Amino acid sequence: MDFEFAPQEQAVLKEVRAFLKSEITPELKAESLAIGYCYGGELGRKFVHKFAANRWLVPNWPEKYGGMGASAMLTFAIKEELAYTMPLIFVAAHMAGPTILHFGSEEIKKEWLLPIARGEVEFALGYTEPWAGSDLSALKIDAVGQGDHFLLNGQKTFNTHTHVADYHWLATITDPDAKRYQNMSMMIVDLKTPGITIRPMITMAGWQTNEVFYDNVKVPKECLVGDLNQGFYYLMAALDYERMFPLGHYRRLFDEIVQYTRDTQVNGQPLSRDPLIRQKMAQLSIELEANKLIFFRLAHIIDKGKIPNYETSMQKLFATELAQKIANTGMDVLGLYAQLKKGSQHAALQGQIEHHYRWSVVETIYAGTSEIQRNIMALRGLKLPSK
Amino acid sequence: MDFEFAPQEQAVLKEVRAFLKSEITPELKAESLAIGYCYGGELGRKFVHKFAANRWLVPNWPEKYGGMGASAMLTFAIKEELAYTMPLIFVAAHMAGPTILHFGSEEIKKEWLLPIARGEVEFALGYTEPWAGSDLSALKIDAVGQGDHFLLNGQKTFNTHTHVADYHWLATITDPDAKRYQNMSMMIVDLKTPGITIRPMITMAGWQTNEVFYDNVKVPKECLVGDLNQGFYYLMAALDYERMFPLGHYRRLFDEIVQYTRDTQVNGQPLSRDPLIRQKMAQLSIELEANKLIFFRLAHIIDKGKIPNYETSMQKLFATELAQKIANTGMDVLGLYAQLKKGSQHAALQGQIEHHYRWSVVETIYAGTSEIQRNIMALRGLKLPSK
Amino acid sequence: MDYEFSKTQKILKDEAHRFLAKECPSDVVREMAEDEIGYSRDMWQKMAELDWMGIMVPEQYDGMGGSFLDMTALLSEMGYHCMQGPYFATVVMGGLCILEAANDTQKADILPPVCRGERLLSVAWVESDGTYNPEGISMTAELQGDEYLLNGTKLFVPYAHVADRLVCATRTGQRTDDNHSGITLFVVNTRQPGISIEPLITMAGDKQSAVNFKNVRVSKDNLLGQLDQGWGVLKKVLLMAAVAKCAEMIGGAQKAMDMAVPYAKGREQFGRPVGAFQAVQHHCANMLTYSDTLKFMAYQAAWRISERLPFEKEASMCKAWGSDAYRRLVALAHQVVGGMGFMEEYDLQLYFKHAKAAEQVLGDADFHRELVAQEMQM
Amino acid sequence: MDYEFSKTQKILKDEAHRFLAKECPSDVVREMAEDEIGYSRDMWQKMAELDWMGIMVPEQYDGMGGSFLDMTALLSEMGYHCMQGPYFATVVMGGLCILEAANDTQKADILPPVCRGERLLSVAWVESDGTYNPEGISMTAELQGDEYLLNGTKLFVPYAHVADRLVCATRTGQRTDDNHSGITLFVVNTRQPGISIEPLITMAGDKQSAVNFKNVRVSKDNLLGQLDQGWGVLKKVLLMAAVAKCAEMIGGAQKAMDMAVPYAKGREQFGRPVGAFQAVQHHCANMLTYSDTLKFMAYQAAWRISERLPFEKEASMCKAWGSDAYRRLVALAHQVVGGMGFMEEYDLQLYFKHAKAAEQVLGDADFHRELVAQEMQM
Repeated sequence: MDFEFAPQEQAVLKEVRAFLKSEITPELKAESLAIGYCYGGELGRKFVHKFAANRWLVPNWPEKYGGMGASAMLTFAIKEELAYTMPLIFVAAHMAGPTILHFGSEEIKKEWLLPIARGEVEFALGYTEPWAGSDLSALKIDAVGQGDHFLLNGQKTFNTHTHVADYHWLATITDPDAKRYQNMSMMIVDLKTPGITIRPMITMAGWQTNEVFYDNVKVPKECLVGDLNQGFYYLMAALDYERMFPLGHYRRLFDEIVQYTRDTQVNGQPLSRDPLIRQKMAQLSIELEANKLIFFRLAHIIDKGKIPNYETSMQKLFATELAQKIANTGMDVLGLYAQLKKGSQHAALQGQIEHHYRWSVVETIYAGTSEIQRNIMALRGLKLPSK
Repeated sequence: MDFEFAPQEQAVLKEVRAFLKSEITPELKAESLAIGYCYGGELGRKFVHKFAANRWLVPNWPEKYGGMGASAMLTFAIKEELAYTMPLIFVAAHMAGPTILHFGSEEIKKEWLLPIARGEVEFALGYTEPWAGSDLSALKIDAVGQGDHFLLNGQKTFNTHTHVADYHWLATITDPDAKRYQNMSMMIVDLKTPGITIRPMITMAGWQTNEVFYDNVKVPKECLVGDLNQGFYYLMAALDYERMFPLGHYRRLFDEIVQYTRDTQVNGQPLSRDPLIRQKMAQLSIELEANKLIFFRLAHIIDKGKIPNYETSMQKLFATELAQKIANTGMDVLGLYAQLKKGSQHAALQGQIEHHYRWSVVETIYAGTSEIQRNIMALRGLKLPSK
Repeated sequence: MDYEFSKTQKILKDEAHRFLAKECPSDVVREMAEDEIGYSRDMWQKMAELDWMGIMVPEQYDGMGGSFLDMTALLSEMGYHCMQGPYFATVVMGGLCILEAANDTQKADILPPVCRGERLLSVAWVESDGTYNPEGISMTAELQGDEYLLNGTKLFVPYAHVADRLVCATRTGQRTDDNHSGITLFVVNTRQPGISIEPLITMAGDKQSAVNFKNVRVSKDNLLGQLDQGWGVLKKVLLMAAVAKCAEMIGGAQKAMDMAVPYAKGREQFGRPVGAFQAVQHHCANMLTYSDTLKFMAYQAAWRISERLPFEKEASMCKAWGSDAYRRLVALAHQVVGGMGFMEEYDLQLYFKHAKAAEQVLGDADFHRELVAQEMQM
Repeated sequence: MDYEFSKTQKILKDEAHRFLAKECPSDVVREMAEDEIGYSRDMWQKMAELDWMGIMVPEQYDGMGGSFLDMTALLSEMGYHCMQGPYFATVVMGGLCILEAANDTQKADILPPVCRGERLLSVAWVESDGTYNPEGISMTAELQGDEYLLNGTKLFVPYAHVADRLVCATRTGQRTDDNHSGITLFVVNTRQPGISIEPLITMAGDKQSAVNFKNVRVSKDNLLGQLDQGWGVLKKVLLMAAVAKCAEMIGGAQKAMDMAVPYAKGREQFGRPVGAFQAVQHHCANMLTYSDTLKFMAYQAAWRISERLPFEKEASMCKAWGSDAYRRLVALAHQVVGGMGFMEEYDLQLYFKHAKAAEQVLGDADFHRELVAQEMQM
């Protein structure tokens, strides 16, 4: 056993930390916050091009695809480090990319992986439809093969990155008569293709997600990923990558709350001396530690050449429930000050807590609800019967 | 609204309290504890005969059946009072009796209700079988009609009162070919009938429950309760009465724990001054109050002439989960002392806490697990679909 | 015991339900959250015509002479419709201070215009430590001749920006060990020179302000209750207002269920309604438990207040329980509704915010559990 | 990072599994809980022959020279089989005290017979306040010539009734503000005059005693470590032993799952396995989370101890987490297994009791959370 990063991993992490410290500006942070930490903003792209030039976006990819052939462990550690400093969510590099690497043809790999690794293109997830949320096998969007292209008609919803990304990582129905799981194909669609309409939906965190309408959209057949009608499995693989949840951002929030308790005097004593607050903060730090261990376990499994099974669901579940606890406990600790929004007089911690509190609602819902994760753990992990 | 007992109810409760204070002896308590608070011990019977002579066992039954035509509210209050002072569980008076009153023929009422109201006979529940726990519709015990009697063959398990009770309140299969819910009959069987074998099973609380074997047991047809093959509905009704859970016993335990925190000094200060302990004790007292309100709501509904629906399941669920919390928090508060059993040197609160802690495991299982109660609340109370 | 509202209370509640369904649909709630003033004058006047302003005010002061319990029937409907605005500050917090502590002259001066909807009240209580404890009150009131000179800053004062009169908690005397003595209440006209009001921006969109007092001169006649004995009034009002807040929560909790449960019945996934999945069923069952227990805890405390029975323990119990129960219930509703519930346009988020605001105001669960422990003589 | 045991550790663990499956089936566990002595001399000797007594002892003292992490592999198997007996008191608690604080002479005197299985140790620490805090240590050791005179009563001393030597925590010096100074450790022969041992009766059937010291004379040579500096040793041993206890919990948690999950697959109700019900599935999923997190928290702390890295925070974290996680996991297992699990004859109850005993010993979750807060500089 060994619960520290290897020396060479530590060396890279040190460089990463120094880079983040020098390169992340308040303007970049503000842009990133404004678009809900999606990768795709102007300053974000500039920053990431530089960041990715060090091969830090996908360190564990082979060198020929833009990685450095490093461990998944280092990759996870860099993700966590970035999330701690300034979260940025990468669909292309961290969800679709590994799936392409695993299932894509050599052509498609050559076409996409290098630009992704350099941070030049960003994708947006295109799974959910109004009638298919938890049950992604119920998609309806139609992709009819016609000569050298598919003709797409249908509607997606909750497609968060689409207004800042370049391409749609799109799950489509290519064989409506086939049975479930055998009818779906995955495509990479240029979001500027005629016939695509993006309509904003605003979340309770104040951020934009989108409905996306496909109206007779022609998509070249080269955009197909992997095999026709095998898309459900690719989607599931990409979902698993999406679920590997770096909690760095909430960890930083937690550290700020702890600092707040040290700095804030109530009745002549810092809040940090209050036994109830001590218990709450200690408990969160313990759960953060537990999460750290099951997060890096995923990297350990991948580095052993295996595919995580139930472990991904466990970590997503644990991390997202913890994220909600951190935000809620932050509200408790800041008390009446917690409700004050950014920009208000007397707001504490720049109003971050109430924003995270609103934001955290979605954590246990997106990428498979907590209920779905528990199902997966029971069925895949413990082989409990489905009927 | 009104959240106090009516003056006439308070007057009776005052009498009850005085009676319990003067009549309950340490020997009686010891006997009751030794048989797991089942009614049926020698001293218990003596005590209950006297208690029941005041019509306090079933105050809300009509006078002609041994009650005083009082409110369900008073009945519940007396149950709670008794549970607080010395718990005694009555199958005949509080589970089977109300079912007989509701569904029984005039003959069977006349035969059974008066002796029950006087505490002269006690029943034992006879539902569970090895293959039918949560799913009581899966019973197998065979009752074949033959002339003036039924011939019974089969096996029961977890039939707790049988070794101290007089009669078996027995669910049997009288029409094995009928569909579920239409195949069951309820009978009252003398436990001394030849062919019945009672085999003890010991629980982790150290108490006895039993397996009961029926081997060609002849049961007179007069022992049938209500209509043939309608027993499942009677059983469900009796289960609902069983679920109306007076928490008095755990409430007393809680009061003793609170007193312990006041009396016990650690590092020069009573435990009751510890902020963590204050929070825990306050929280339990709040939940006890919530439970009180949903317990007496059941009486309120009955007094309005209605039948409680999901409300019974809610209270059983809430009370039993609270019982476990009280026992577990007691273990926390007493710390290393809590593990010491009755009779050990240095045991605190006579070793009650560890015993209750072991005992409390069964609370969320018997009479329908917590999962079953939540199902009932969702399906009956909120009309959620079953499929 | 009787768990039901009286016929009159039921009528009052039904009327309120109809009125608010019409006057305060969720788009109005959203609008008011963004609005600087934060309430509609027009609707306020209608509420006054329905006698809601004077619901608890004795008839001699032009009120309806109803009970505290009557008021909870109204409040639960306001919670159901997520109504924001100065009602709680004026009628509950301010009104209770006046009813509890004012002399007849003061009552005759203040209450009739309140009942007519012409005057708004609020209470300036909390200061920079953000707590409802007496030790947090530092604002000074210094006697100079026939007047008191008020100096200090109050925070989180609800609807101070529209209030005509503020009940201010000040320190006039020496602090005792428990800080309970030396606190005095004043009624202050918000148009008095030296008062400045800075609006705060809150998550739930309810309006709160910081109120600065610089050498604000207040006549002795505006002293509310006994000199140095204000804490007793505040503590009582805190507990009563906490119960009133729980009454709001009852309605909000009910509404969250009224969104989530039908959603679970109608939304199909994996070929069946999501409400047929046991995990969802159990979430809903737990919501039902939270809802019912919250309801009875609050009604019991409100009934005790109405009956002039001791209510301190029951009040803190219900605020502690309600603060947790309402938040947890809404969290379960979110889990049942899924992605849709995360949308700004879906009403559940209004209740998510209301639940947290209601939890934090007037003492959170930890605060009230500590009070319960005190009531338990621990 | 590497989450796996080394090959040698895996072999050790597998061997331990096989040995204990044979030597310590659940009927033996039940028998030992009732037995006055509480362990089998014969099995003890076999364990000694397997070098388990000296697993962490350097080879120069006839030990195996293994690491703390190696020992956790053994302990998790002992937890899996719910093994009670003086192993934990002798090898973990007593052994760690000696390894941490004894001088060479003392080690050479004490450790070899321990390794041979001929000598049992224990630690007499807790007194009447029932805590592991330094302020609880009141037993006095007064210097008289070349000897110390020990007076006081120790409680909850594990397996004192069979121990040959006790490490005793005494007060020799003035209390400082934090009570950390003035505590001195001694190794005391239990056959010394003035010592009387009263057995206690525990829920889990593990053996503990009250040990009374009346003018017990102990030579200066038996002083362990530095005069007045014993707390540092105790605190370190407390944390290491807490991690060792978590290693036991890992095994117990695994066994509880190994009972509940197959039960859920095999037991049919309502026409299907109960494991097909989502509520049961989610209970099992939650058990899996508790089990995995407990495991890694404990292994990380154990690894840090083995590597001589700072481990204080990780140790308290894992004991706080494990104390809650193991209890909750067993409670879920009970809920899955239902009535059968409530039976004395079904093994799950052994783990229910073990979980609570393991939770309470060496500091419960509240205790260790407070230590974590201290480590966080709060």
